[in-house]
Amino acid sequence: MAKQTDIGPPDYRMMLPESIKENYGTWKYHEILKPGLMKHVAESGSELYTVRVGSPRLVSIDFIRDMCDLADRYCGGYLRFTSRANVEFMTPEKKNVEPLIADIRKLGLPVGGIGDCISNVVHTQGWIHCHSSATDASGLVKSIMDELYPYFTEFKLEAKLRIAVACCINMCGAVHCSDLAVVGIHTKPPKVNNEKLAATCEIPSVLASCPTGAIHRHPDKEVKGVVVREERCMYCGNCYTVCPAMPLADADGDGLAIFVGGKVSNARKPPMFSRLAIPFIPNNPPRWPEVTGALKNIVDVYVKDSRKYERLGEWIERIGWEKFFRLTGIPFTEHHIDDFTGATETFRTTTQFKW
Amino acid sequence: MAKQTDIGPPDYRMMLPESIKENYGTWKYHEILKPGLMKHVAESGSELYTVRVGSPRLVSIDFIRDMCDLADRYCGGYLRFTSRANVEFMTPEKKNVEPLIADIRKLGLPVGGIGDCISNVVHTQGWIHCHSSATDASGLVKSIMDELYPYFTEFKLEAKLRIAVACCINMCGAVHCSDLAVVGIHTKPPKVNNEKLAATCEIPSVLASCPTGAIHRHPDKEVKGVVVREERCMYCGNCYTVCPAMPLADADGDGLAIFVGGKVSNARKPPMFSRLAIPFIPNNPPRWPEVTGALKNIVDVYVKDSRKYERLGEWIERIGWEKFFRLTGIPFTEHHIDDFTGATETFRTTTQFKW
Amino acid sequence: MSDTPLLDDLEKGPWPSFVKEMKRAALKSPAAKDLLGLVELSYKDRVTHWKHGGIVGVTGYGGGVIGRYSDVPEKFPNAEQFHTIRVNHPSGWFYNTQSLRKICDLWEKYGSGLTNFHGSTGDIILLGTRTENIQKFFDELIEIGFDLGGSGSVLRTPTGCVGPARCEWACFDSLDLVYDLTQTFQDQLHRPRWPYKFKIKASACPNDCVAAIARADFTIIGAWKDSIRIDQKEVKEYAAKGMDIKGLIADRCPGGALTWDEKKGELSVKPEDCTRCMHCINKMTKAIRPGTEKGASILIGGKAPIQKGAFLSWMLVPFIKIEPPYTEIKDLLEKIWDWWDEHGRNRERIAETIARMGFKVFLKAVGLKPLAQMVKHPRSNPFIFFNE
Amino acid sequence: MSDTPLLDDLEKGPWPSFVKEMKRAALKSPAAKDLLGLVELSYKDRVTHWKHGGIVGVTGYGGGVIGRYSDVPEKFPNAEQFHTIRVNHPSGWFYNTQSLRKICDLWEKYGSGLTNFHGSTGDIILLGTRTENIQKFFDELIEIGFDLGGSGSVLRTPTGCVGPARCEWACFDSLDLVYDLTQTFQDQLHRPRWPYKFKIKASACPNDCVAAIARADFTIIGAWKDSIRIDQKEVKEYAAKGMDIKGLIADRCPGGALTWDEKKGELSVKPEDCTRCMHCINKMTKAIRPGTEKGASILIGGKAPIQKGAFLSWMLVPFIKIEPPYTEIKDLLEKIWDWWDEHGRNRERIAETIARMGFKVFLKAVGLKPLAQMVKHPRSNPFIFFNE
Ligand code: SRM
Ligand code: SRM
Ligand code: SRM
Ligand code: SRM
Ligand code: SF4
Ligand code: SF4
Ligand code: SF4
Ligand code: SF4
Ligand code: SF4
Ligand code: SF4
Ligand code: SF4
Ligand code: SF4
Repeated sequence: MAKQTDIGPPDYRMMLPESIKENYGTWKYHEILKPGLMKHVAESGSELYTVRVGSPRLVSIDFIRDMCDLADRYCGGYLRFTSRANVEFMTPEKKNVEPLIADIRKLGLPVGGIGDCISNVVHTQGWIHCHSSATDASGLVKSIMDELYPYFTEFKLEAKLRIAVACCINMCGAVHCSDLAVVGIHTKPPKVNNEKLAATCEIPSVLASCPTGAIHRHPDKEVKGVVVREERCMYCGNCYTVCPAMPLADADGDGLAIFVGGKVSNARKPPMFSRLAIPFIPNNPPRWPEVTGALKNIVDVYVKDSRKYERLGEWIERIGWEKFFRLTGIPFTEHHIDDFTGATETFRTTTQFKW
Repeated sequence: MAKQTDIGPPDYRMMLPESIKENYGTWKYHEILKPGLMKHVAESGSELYTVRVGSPRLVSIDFIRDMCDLADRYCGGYLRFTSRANVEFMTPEKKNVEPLIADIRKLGLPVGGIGDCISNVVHTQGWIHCHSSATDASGLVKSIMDELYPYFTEFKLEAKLRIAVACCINMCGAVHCSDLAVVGIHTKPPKVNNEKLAATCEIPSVLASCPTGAIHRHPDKEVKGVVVREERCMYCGNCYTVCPAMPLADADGDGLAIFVGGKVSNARKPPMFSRLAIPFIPNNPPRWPEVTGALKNIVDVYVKDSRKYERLGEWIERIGWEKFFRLTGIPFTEHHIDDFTGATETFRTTTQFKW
Repeated sequence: MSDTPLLDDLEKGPWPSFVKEMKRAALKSPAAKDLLGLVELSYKDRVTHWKHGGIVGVTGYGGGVIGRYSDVPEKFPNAEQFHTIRVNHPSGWFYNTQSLRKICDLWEKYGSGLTNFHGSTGDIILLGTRTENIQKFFDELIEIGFDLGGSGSVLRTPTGCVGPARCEWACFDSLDLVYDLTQTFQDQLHRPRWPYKFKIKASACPNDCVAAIARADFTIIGAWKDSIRIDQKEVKEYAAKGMDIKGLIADRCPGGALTWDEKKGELSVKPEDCTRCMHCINKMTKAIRPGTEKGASILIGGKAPIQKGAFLSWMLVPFIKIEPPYTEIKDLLEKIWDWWDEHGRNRERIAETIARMGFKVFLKAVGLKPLAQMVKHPRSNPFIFFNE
Repeated sequence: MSDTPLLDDLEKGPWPSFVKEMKRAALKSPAAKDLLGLVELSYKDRVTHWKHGGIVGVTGYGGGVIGRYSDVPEKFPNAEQFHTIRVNHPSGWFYNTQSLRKICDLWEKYGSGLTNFHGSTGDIILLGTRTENIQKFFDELIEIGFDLGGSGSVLRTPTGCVGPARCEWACFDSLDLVYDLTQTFQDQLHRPRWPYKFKIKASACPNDCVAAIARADFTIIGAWKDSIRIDQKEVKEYAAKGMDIKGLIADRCPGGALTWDEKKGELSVKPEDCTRCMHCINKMTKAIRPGTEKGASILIGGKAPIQKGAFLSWMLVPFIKIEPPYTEIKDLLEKIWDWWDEHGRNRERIAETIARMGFKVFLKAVGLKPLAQMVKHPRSNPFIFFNE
C-alpha cells in the first residue's frame, strides 16, 4: 500500500530544457524552415529548433528508450510529445539539427507534420484493447498514413489537414471536429443474452440506457430479460456500455463511416463539426483499401480545388456540399439526411443551390 | 341556397388591363423612376407605369370605390393590390402619371413604397376582430407608419426594409421573417374558468393542447376541470385556441415583443428568421410611443451603419449581434437566450466575439 | 365631446387612418358604428372584447367564415355578431372595377361595409355580418362570380406574385398556376378533412414577393437551369454611370460565380457556381436577366411558431417544369396530402409531421430520391438507422 | 510460416509500424506475445476479443485503471487479463529522460511493455497488466513521483497546450494552470462522485492546439482585451516578398477589422472589430502579435456524441484574467460541479444537463449574468418564460 496518494503529476518545471526555462513566455515569433523543422526566436534573440517525429503511438518501452537516447545525445536530456502523439526534439544548437534528423531517419521514423501538412492521426484502442470497438484503430492509422505519407513529410497542402480515427461512435478523440474522420460503427442491433443479463445487469438501468427506447422487458413474463425492437435501434452501444450481455460486435455488420470538414481552431471560420461523407464501408483488414482509397480521393479533390489557407471544411462551405459530392463522386444517400435531434436545422431553407 | 358552389375565384384574365394582356410574360426590364413610381418595358418596347399607393388595409367599401374611380379615370378600369396591401395603378400612358398622382394626393393617400423603402406593414386583426389578440394591429401600424412615414415616401435606405405586426404569437403574416417584427404577447397564464370548461370543452383535448404539459386535471376529484402549473406556462395560447374557458388576455400582462433581422428573399443571403431584440413593452394605446420609439432607434442606427444593398439582417450578421445590442443601446437579458427546442444551436461555439 | 377619444387620436398623422375608414363605414352601418365603440373600449381596457368564435358558415362548406361574438353585447348590440367572410381573390390581386364595385354593393347590403384588401393569406376579408346574412350573401356572391376562401383545417386560398403580368423575372406563370390549382382543389379548399391547415404560395422567382418560403406549407419558387444572361453593352453603361460592379455585384455574389474584368469592362459568370440568388439581376435590371430554361423549385414546410416552432420551407424538388395542366405538381400534392392525412396528428402542420417521422421516411412515401440540394449539410451525428 | 500473417502485412510501408513495436515488446513479454495472437485473431474474425471490463484498481482510488479481460483465455492465457493503467502526464507533455526511463523500467517489471504516448485525453497509457500487479506498480509509481490519471465518473486528467514554454502566442500560462488545477483537484480526479466524466482542457490562444473546444466540458482558451500589435516594417517585408496581403489576410479577416493600404504599404486594424481569430497573426508571424492585456475565455460543454449528440463548448465567460492562485476559475468550477452534482442525471454530461434545464437557469445557479457574447444570435421563437 503506497505511503502516499494524490501526489499528482510531477512538476512540469522539472521537465523543461534550459533553453526553454530561460525564454519561458518570452517567445517572439517562429518560422517553419522545412517539413518537420521550425525555429522559435525569443525576445532575447535566442533560438530554439524543433524537430517533429511521427510516432505509431502504440509503442514498446524500447521505443521510448530510443527517444530518450536521441534526447540525451542532442537535446540535453529533454523531449516532449505533442497533442497528436508526435515526438518533438528541441535544441538551441543549429548544428545539432541535421545530425539529429539523420539519426531519427536511421530509426526509420518520419520527420514532418509541421505547417500545412497532414499530421499524425489522433486515434484510439480498437481491437488492441477495447471491448466496444467496431474496428481496429492502429491498423487503420498505419494503412492511412502509408497511403498519405508524402503529406506528412512534404508541403503539399494549402492548410493543415487533421485526421482522426475512432473505433466506435464513443469517438474517443476529436473525431467529431476533424478535417477527415474515420469512425467504427456497428450496424446490427445488440445480441441479447438474457441468462447473462439476468445474472449481471439490472433490467431497469438497461431499459433506461437506450436513447431511442428500443429496449423493452421480455414479453414472456417467465423470461427475466429484455427484447430489442430492432427497427428502433441506432446501434449506439449505450446498452452495451451499461450491460455486457448486449454486445453489438458483428463481423459483417461492423465497419467504418467517414465524416469530413470539421475543425476546432477559431482561425477565420469558427469551429465546425465533421459531416457524414460515406455512411458505411465494411471492415477489410489488414489494409482497409476501400477506406484509404476514399480518403485519398477526397484529399486529391481538395488539393486540386482549394485556395490558399483554406481548411477542408472551409473549402466545402465555399463550394457547397452538393458540389463536394459531385466533385468527389461520392453518392448522396438517405443516410446523409439527418434524422437525429435538431435534424430540421440541417434542411436547406433557401432556393440557393448548385446543380 | 346557392344554385352553384365551388366555382372558385374569377378567371384572372378578366382582371388584366389591355396593356398587360398584350405584354404578358414578355417584360424585359424595369426602372424605378421615383418613390412610388416605376416603369416596366416589354420586349415589344411598350411601357407600363406603376404608381403604388399606401393603404390602411382596414378600409370602408367607399375607399374601394374611390380606388375604382381613379382606376376608371386613369387606368382603363383596372387596378391591383400588392402582397403588402398597397394599391397599384398601372397605365401605359406617361401623361396620365402626374395627374393620377395628384388625385391620389387629394385623397390624402401616400405614394411610395417602391424600391429601397419601408413599405406597408403586413399585419393582422387585433382588437378589431380577434379573440386571441394581445394588442391591436391597426393602431400599432398607424402609429408606426406615422413615425416612419418619410421612409415610405422617400429613398432613405440602402435596401428594402419590411415591417410586420402580429397581435399574438400565432403570427398571422410573415412576422417571423421580417426586418422588423412587432408581436403581441401574453405574459400571464390562462385564467381557467372551470364551470365554463366543464360545459364547453373536452378535458383530454385541453390537456393535450399544451406543448409544455403545464395543464393538469384538477387535483380535487370533485371539480370537473383543470389547473395550470404557472411556472411551466409559456403563454402560447394553444389551450385557449382549443378551449374558450382559458383566456390569456390581461390588461397589464399583455404587450409587445420586437424581433429583428429576418428576411425571405434569397437575394445574396438565404432567408433568415427574425430574432428577439426587445422581450416586452406594455400596451400603451392609442400610440404605443415606446414601440414606435424603439423601432425608430433601430432604423436610425441601421441607416447610419449599413452598407449599400445590405438588409437589416445582413447588417447585423456582418457586425455581430453583440455589436447590434451595443450600438442600439438595447439591453441583452436572460430572455434573449433561447430555451425552446433546438436552443443549443443558438449558443456561441467559438471564441470569436466583439466586445 | 367624442365618445371615441382614443381612436380619434389615430385620425391624426400623415399615414392614412383606419379610424377615418371605420367612421366612413359607421355613417351607413350601425354595426360599424358599434364596432367603433367596442374597439374604443378595448383601447381603454387594453384587452380584446371578442369571444371565441362559434361555428357559422354556408351549406355545403366547412370553412370560409370566421364566427365572432362580442363579450359586451349589451353595450354594443349591433356588433354582437361580427362574423368575417373570406372571399377568394383573383390571381395576382388584379381587379376590374365592375367586379370590385359589385363586391362593395353586396357588402353594403349584407355587411358592415368594412373590409381588408387583403388578409395576409390573400383573401378579401369582409368584416362584420350576422349569422342570418351569411347564406344570402354567399348566394349572391356566387351570382357575381366569386367564391369563398379557406379557413379551418383545409387547403387555404393559394396565392402567387404578380409574376408574368408585370415582372420581367417570372420563371413560370404564377397567376395561371395559382388559378388552376385553386380551381382543381376546390373540394380540399372548402371541406375540412386534414389534421390542420395547408397553404400553397407561388413566387415566380427567388425574390419571393409573396413570402412563400416563410408562410406556405407548399412553396413554389421560380428557377432556371441554364445561365443568367448578361448584356455586356448594358454592363458597360452601368460602369460608365459609376456603379462599383466589383464591390457591389461580383463580391456580393453568394456563389462566387461572377468575375469583373476592370480593363475589358466585362462581367463574366461561371454558371455552375450561380445559386440563382437574383442579386446581380436585381441590381442591374437592364444588363442581367434570368436564364431561358425556366421552371421552379418546390420547398416544403413553411409556417409560423405554433406549436413546434416556426419553419422556413426547405428544398424538396430542386427543379421542375411548370406547364399546364400542371399534372406533376398536382400528383405530388395528392401524395403529400395522403401521407399527411394518414400520419399527421391533430393540429400538426406538415413540417411538424415530417420533423416527427423523419424527412427520409417522408421522401420514400412521396417517391422522391434524396439529393444533396435538400440539405444545408449532411448529418454530423453517427446515429444512422441502417435498417430502414 | 508466421502465425500472424495479417498483422505482418502492417510492418510494410513507410509509416512506423505498431506491429513492429508489438513484436519488440513480445520479445520480452509473454503477455505482449499473446496480445499479438489475440489481435491477429481479431483481424481474422473482424471482431474484438475483449470482454466488458471488470472493476479493478488501487486502494483509495475509484479510477485510473481500465479492467480488461480476453474472451479467448484458453487460446492466449498470458493475455487473459490485460488491464490498462492511466498515468497522469506532466503539463505540456514535457519529459526529462530519467523520468521516462524510470517509467519504462517499471512497466517492464509489471506490465506488457506496451504503451501509448499518449492517450487522447492526455495520459500515459500503459497497456496490459494483471490484477495482482496493479497495486505494486502503483506503489512504485508514487515512489518515482508520478500518479494515476482519471477514469470513470471523475474529473479527467486536465491537459494544456505547449503554450508559453514554446509558443509566442500564449495568452496565459497553460502549463502552470493545468498543473495547479490538477494538483488542487486530486480528490475529484481519483474518487468518482459525479453523474459522469468531466474534462478540462486549456489552449493558450484561439488556435486551440489541444482541441479543447471539442473535447472539454470546461474549455479555457487564451484571449486578449486590447488590440493586436502590428509591426509595419515587417508588414512591408511580407509585401516585398510578394504576399497578397489584401487577398490573403485583410479579406479573410472574419471581423472585417483589417484594411490594407496598397500605396502606403500599411495594414491597419480596427480593434473593436477584431474577433481574435488568429488568422492574420498565424500567417504573418513576424509582423503581427496578440495584444498585451492577456487572459482567457471560458467555454462550457464540449463532448462527443453519446448520448444527446456532440457538443462544441460554447461561450460562458468572454474574458477572465488567469493568474495564480487561479481562485476565480476554481470557484467557478466548484459552483458548476455543485449544480451538476445536484441536477445531473446518471451518464449526463454537463452540456446535456444544461440543455435539459436551460442555459439561463444554469447561469443563475453559477452567478453569471447573460451576455450577447454567449449566443450566436438571440432566440427566434416567442416562447419566453417570463415568470422565471
Ligand atoms: C505542438 C502542438 C501543440 C502541443 O501542445 O502539442 C501545436 C503547435 C503549434 N501549432 Fe497548433 N499545435 C498542435 C495541435 C494543433 C491542433 C489540435 C489537433 O490537431 O488536434 C489544432 C487544431 C486543429 C483544427 O483546427 O482542427 C492546431 C491548430 C493550429 C493552427 C490553426 C490552423 C488553422 O488554420 O485552422 C495554427 C496556426 C497555423 O497553422 O496557421 C497552429 C500553429 C501552431 C504553432 C505554429 C504555434 C507556435 O507558434 O508554435 C505550433 C507549431 C506549428 C505546427 O504547424 O505544428 N496550430 N494545432 C500540436 C501539434 C500536434 C501535432 O503533432 O501535429
Ligand atoms: C484510452 C482512450 C482512447 C485512446 O486510445 O486514447 C479512451 C478509451 C475509452 N473510452 Fe474514451 N478514451 C479516451 C479518450 C476519450 C476522448 C478524448 C478526450 O478525452 O479528449 C473522448 C471524447 C471527448 C469526450 O469525453 O466527450 C472520449 C469519449 C468517450 C465516450 C463518450 C463520452 C460522451 O459523453 O460522449 C465513452 C463512453 C462512455 O463514457 O461510456 C468513452 C469510453 C471509453 C472506454 C472506457 C470504453 C468504455 O465504454 O468503457 C474506453 C476504454 C478503452 C480501453 O479498453 O482502454 N470514451 N474518450 C482515451 C483515454 C486515454 C487517456 O486517458 O489519455
Ligand atoms: C408588388 C410586389 C409583388 C406582388 O405580387 O404584390 C413586388 C414587386 C416587386 N418586387 Fe418584390 N414585390 C412585392 C413584395 C415583396 C416581398 C414580400 C413582402 O414584402 O412581404 C419580398 C420579400 C421581402 C423580404 O425578403 O423580406 C420582396 C422582395 C423583392 C426583392 C429582394 C429584396 C432584397 O434585396 O432582399 C426584389 C429585388 C430588389 O428589390 O432588389 C424585389 C423586386 C420587385 C420588383 C422590382 C420586381 C419587378 O421587376 O417588377 C417589383 C417592384 C419593386 C418594388 O420595390 O416593389 N422584390 N418583394 C410586392 C409589393 C409589396 C409592397 O406593396 O411593398
Ligand atoms: C385574417 C388573418 C389575419 C389578417 O388580418 O390578415 C388571420 C386570422 C386568424 N388566424 Fe391566422 N390569419 C391570417 C393569416 C395567417 C398567416 C399568414 C398567411 O397565411 O400567409 C399565418 C402564418 C402562416 C402559417 O399559416 O403558418 C397565420 C397563422 C395562424 C396560426 C398559427 C398556425 C401555425 O401553424 O403556426 C393560427 C392558430 C391556429 O391555427 O389555431 C392562426 C389563427 C387565426 C385565427 C383564426 C384565430 C384563431 O385562433 O381562431 C384568426 C381569426 C381572426 C379573426 O377573427 O378574423 N393563424 N394566419 C389572415 C387570414 C386572412 C386571409 O385569409 O387572407
Ligand atoms: S472509440 Fe470506442 S472502441 Fe475506440 S477506444 Fe473509444 S470507446 Fe473504445
Ligand atoms: S444500441 Fe443503442 S439504440 Fe440500440 S438498443 Fe442499444 S442503446 Fe438502444
Ligand atoms: S395574430 Fe393572433 S390575434 Fe392576430 S389575427 Fe392572428 S390569431 Fe388573431
Ligand atoms: S398558454 Fe400554452 S403553455 Fe400556457 S397553459 Fe396554455 S397551452 Fe400551456
Ligand atoms: S417574385 Fe420574382 S417574379 Fe414574382 S414579382 Fe417578385 S420579382 Fe417578380
Ligand atoms: S444570381 Fe446571384 S448567385 Fe447567380 S450570379 Fe447573380 S449574384 Fe451570383
Ligand atoms: S494554442 Fe495557441 S498558444 Fe497554445 S500552442 Fe497552439 S498556438 Fe500556441
Ligand atoms: S486576429 Fe483575426 S479577426 Fe483579428 S484582425 Fe486578425 S484576422 Fe481579423
